[in-house]
Amino acid sequence: MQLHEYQAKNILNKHNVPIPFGKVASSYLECEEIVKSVNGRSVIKAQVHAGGRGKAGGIKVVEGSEDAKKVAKEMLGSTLKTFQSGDTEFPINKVYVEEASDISRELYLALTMDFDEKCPVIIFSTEGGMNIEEVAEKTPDKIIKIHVNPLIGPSPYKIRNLLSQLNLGKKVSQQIFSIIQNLYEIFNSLDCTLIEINPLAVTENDKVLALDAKITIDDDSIFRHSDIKDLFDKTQMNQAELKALSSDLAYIKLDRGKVGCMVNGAGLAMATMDITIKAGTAPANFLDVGGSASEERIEEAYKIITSDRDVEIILVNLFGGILRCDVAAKGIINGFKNTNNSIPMVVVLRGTNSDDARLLLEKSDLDISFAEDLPSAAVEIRNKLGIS
Amino acid sequence: MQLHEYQAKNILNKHNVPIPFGKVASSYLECEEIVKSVNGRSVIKAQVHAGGRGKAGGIKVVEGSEDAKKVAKEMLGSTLKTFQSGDTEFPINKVYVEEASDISRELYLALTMDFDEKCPVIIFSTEGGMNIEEVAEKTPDKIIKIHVNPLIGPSPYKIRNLLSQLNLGKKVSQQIFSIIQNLYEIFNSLDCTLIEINPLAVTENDKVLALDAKITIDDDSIFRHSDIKDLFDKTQMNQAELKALSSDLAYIKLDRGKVGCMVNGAGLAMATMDITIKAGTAPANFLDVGGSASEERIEEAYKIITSDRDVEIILVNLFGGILRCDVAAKGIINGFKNTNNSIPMVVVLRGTNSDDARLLLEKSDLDISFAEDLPSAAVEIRNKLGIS
Amino acid sequence: MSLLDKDSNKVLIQGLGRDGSFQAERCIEFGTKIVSGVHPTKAGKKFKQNIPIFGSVNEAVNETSPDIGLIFVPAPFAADAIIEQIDANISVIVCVTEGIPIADMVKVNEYLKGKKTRLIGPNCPGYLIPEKKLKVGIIPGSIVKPGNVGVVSRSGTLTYEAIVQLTKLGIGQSACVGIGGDPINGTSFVDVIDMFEEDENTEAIVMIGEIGGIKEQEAAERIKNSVSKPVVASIVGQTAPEGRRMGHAGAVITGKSALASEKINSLKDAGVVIADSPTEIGQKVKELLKIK
Amino acid sequence: MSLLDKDSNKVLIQGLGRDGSFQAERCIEFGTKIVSGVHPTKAGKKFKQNIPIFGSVNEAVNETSPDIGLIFVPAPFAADAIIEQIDANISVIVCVTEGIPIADMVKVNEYLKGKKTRLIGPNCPGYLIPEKKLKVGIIPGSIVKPGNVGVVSRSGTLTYEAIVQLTKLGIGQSACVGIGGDPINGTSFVDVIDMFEEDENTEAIVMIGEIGGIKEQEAAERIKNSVSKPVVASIVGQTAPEGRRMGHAGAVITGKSALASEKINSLKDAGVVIADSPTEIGQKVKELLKIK
Repeated sequence: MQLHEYQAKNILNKHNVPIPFGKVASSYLECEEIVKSVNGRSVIKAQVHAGGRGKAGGIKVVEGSEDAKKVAKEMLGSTLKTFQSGDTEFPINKVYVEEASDISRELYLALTMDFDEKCPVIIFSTEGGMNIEEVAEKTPDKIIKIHVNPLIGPSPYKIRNLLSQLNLGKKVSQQIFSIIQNLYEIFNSLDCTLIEINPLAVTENDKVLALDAKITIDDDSIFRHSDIKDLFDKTQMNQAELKALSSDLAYIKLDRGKVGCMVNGAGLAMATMDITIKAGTAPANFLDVGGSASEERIEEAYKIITSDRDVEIILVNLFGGILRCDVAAKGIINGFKNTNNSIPMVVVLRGTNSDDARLLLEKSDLDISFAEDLPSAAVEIRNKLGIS
Repeated sequence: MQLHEYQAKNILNKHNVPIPFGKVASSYLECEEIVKSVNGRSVIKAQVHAGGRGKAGGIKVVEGSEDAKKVAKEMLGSTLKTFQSGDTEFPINKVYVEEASDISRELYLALTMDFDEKCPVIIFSTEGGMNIEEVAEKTPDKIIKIHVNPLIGPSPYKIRNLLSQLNLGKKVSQQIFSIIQNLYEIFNSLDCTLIEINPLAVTENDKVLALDAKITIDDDSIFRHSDIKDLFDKTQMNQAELKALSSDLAYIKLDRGKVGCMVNGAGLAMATMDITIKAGTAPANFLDVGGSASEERIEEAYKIITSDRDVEIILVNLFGGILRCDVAAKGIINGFKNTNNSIPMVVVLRGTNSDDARLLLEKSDLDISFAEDLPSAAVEIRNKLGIS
Repeated sequence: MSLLDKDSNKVLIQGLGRDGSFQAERCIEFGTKIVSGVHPTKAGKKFKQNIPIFGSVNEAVNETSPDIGLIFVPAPFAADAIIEQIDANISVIVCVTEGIPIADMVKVNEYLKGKKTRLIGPNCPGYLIPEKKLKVGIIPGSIVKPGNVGVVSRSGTLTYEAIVQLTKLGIGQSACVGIGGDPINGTSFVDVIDMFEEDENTEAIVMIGEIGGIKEQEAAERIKNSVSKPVVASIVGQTAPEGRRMGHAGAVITGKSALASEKINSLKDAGVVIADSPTEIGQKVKELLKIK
Repeated sequence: MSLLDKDSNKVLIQGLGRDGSFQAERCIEFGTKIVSGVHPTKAGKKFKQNIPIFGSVNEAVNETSPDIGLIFVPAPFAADAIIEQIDANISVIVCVTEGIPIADMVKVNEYLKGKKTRLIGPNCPGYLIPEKKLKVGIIPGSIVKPGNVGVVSRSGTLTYEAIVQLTKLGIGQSACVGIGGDPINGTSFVDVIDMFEEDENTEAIVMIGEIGGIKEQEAAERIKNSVSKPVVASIVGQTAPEGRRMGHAGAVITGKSALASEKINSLKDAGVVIADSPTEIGQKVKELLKIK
């Protein structure tokens, strides 16, 4: 779950990570007031869940409150599309207004999970303010990593050794030392998968500030962070994906082809998508019902897939393990009854209770072709769509 | 460092450990006001650093505000001596006023460090409200311990398993489950060496409450708890011991004999005390100057020992390791110069720079006999005190 | 499979809710010796008339001496259940639960270091040794057949896919192991491939990988250096959209090494036969075993 | 003393403040090979003209390959220094620092489990092997003499007391080890007694215990079961006031087993010769060695 910059900065502030003075605004009048109180150059930043806002026009520097009003009027209520966001247009409902800082240097600091080393990792670079993946590719030696023992936390000696390599001066190093410890505290206590401060700025008078802040929380941990759950901004998400999420389903809209895919398991999802391409078309979306879906969840899944107008045919590929195929069949039949659409389906059912499931589906009024396996499913799709 | 009950309960309350309604009072008028607001039976408890307050008259139940006023007038400004406090009289400067609870059951819960297992330990007993050492001796099976891996924290399964042995009912068990987790949070974040809730009360309507609370903080950790440092109540400590503590010296007054002991190291301290008894007398006090004392600290040590009116002779037994004997000698000479008393000394100096030290002391005006080792020091003490 | 095939193969099941109970029955049907259950509120009762249910793993271990633990405990409590089983010295733990917080598993993994317990999963279908009638997890027992091909996969459902193909072609399995799709898990491809290499009953190995991470490259390295048996592998996710979450975080393209093409190249370089699609795995194994 | 006597016996000193520098000089005077120092603000400089000082243990290890690490770092940073040395695979660490928070040492101790490093201390005088001219810590070099009695003690100053007596009587020491007075420490009586039992150069053992804890009883148990060499022991604190802190928390009477009398009984039962006062240790050893 991603947080907005203003939410992330609020958390940073609570944990004594220094940030420039700033406030969030929902209207251009609020925005104007804030800039007045800043009394100088300010930065207005669109609060959207997309990286690369700057290049896309989502970050504007204003000289005074009049200017701020104008910029806020333009931004608020519009949408933003960045090179990182794909086709998605993100609505701008809030802007963050921040005092402009006199920056002498931009650094990069992030905490994330290193899945290969199986532990948290602190990533630091003197090349802040840029695309860090580009830095990693072109000048890998400019990226320093500290692996953190998750039971011990970040050892002070490791941070000290990192900082001593960089010659940032005693004053700046000491501030970064505390910032790293405080960020780890946030990372650990809030189950973050990512905290990224880019840039971590050094001002003209050697103060270190988090100029931008990106925080992502592990979705699987949300059950123990009820306060964080409330921070989630639903407007930033594709509505079908949101609906899926609320039913604990993983749905992804893909603007590629005509096949709606219902699967269980990520591996099978990927294999299924590969098969739609073999069938001469491509997936319109895919929905992973997960390991142990109930009848209701499957019904919801059916509704989400069929609400996608790109879908001309549905490929259901379920392998019962912890999921029971008969339960899935009932869910699909209920979905069909309650929406009454007539999108044809190709169905591959195997594993736990798949025979019962087939019987149930055969008795229903659904337009179904059964296939034994994925290659024959591909043939069925070709036939149904008239692809030669 | 020990906290008062009212301070401990404030911490408990912040960490969501339920306590009865209560407030601290420094005057009988405040006390009266609090009891009025409680509007019913209340308990008035002397805030002193001694266990066993109840038996010593430090805990009184009052029926109304008039009664409260009377009790508080008696308590405040007086002193308390309990069977656990030895000869020390603790001044009562504050009382804690608490709503009386309807108790159906008294349990015992403590967290401390198990030095043998080298980890924190949770101690639980259904025999609350009593002297737990007595329970441990007479009915050891009534005491249940959970050892906690310090890197993992208290595993929920261990707490669950503990509670499932006790048949306390689901409602009570669930409350204790949370209380244990919250207490561990306090234990860990504040570097406690002890948190003791005795009794942990179950009320008539199955609410679990901490009726009393004792918290001790590891003195060596105080450097990282500046807020806790301020909670220390200096009035509860022997003034000479307090003075020693402020110079980082370990001083203990013993009401036994005539010998003031200055030593370095706890082991040597104990051996030295044993020797005073062999010399036919006993220690009046002992002061451990620790591993690496400066000239100033040794001077302070000399002043503390000589300010004890029981002291007729001083036995200095120092073995230079990290401590340098010459530094110690200078400190003693300065102490002598600046107090100008004439208490005779028997001095055993060995190890690092002991020859230099002896030369310095010989040149001084101090009344000193040197001894090669502890047995000959015992002989010197006998001679000087005229013990035959 | 000496590491997964214990002498007694006695299994404890922790978490006997809807899914746990259903799957426990399937395990028993297959022939697995389930000796005890652990469930916080069902202690003292029996599962299927004769299997005792305990309130804690310790009690269950003391009374029924299981070697293997199978966990269906809900995600918020699953890491604690794993630690409970580790502390009770269970030799092999299979954790089926999906959705365990990453931070929990990172800590469990660190806690496991130096301990003798082997953890498979979480978010995995577990394993199955057809010959021994041992099923620890949720791989459907109906699709397997005793034989000499070892199957290992990150994806649960693709494990089944591969098994079905093999069985249809008359090729049996020595063991089928689903290591799970989570980014932090207890047993890796390398671990299982080592077991297959040592196992007398295994003649060939099937490995099904995914995009994301570097675990397939590590496997390739190991195969190249110390595996004598033939390996067929398939990597799924070639058409997956870049940078989007595909149901589990492990399948995100995080860097070049995470790409399917990179993984396939490493495996080819290690002499592994590549099935372009997982639907071709059975056929590839058949060809390979004929050639042999 | 193979565990403490490394082939090269190269020592790194971490923390070169007033005490650290002074003690480092004493170690060098005794003949100890100090190969490097570590200090946060003195990196790049030299200690005593020729010993390089580094900013981190890792650098010092890479450049100078020490086996033994000696820590004088102030208490707030000492646990981190121990972990830094553990992470750098130092074989033996002696931590002299006193006043380390108990919670820090509890965590260090847990972290040490399964690692190859041996920690002595904290709050200890370290050890000394006279024959090898190896002094790692603060035991005064002037009082020792090469020989065949192994000395182990919880108390720093009483270690010296015992050594002085032995040396005066012409009895030399194979090794002198101060394990430290803190309640949580890295090396116990049992560990050192095992080393003495195995050590060819050790003929007799002197052990100086204190009231508090059960470490002396554990030692008695070990001596009873698996020590062939004669042992002289003294327990101090017989006259110490009950329940009061005697300078370090380990010397508090916490229960019956913590009493001096209990400890003495266990040791007597294990065949140990008891010196009623630590001032009689030398004499007892002399008698014992004559009788032998």
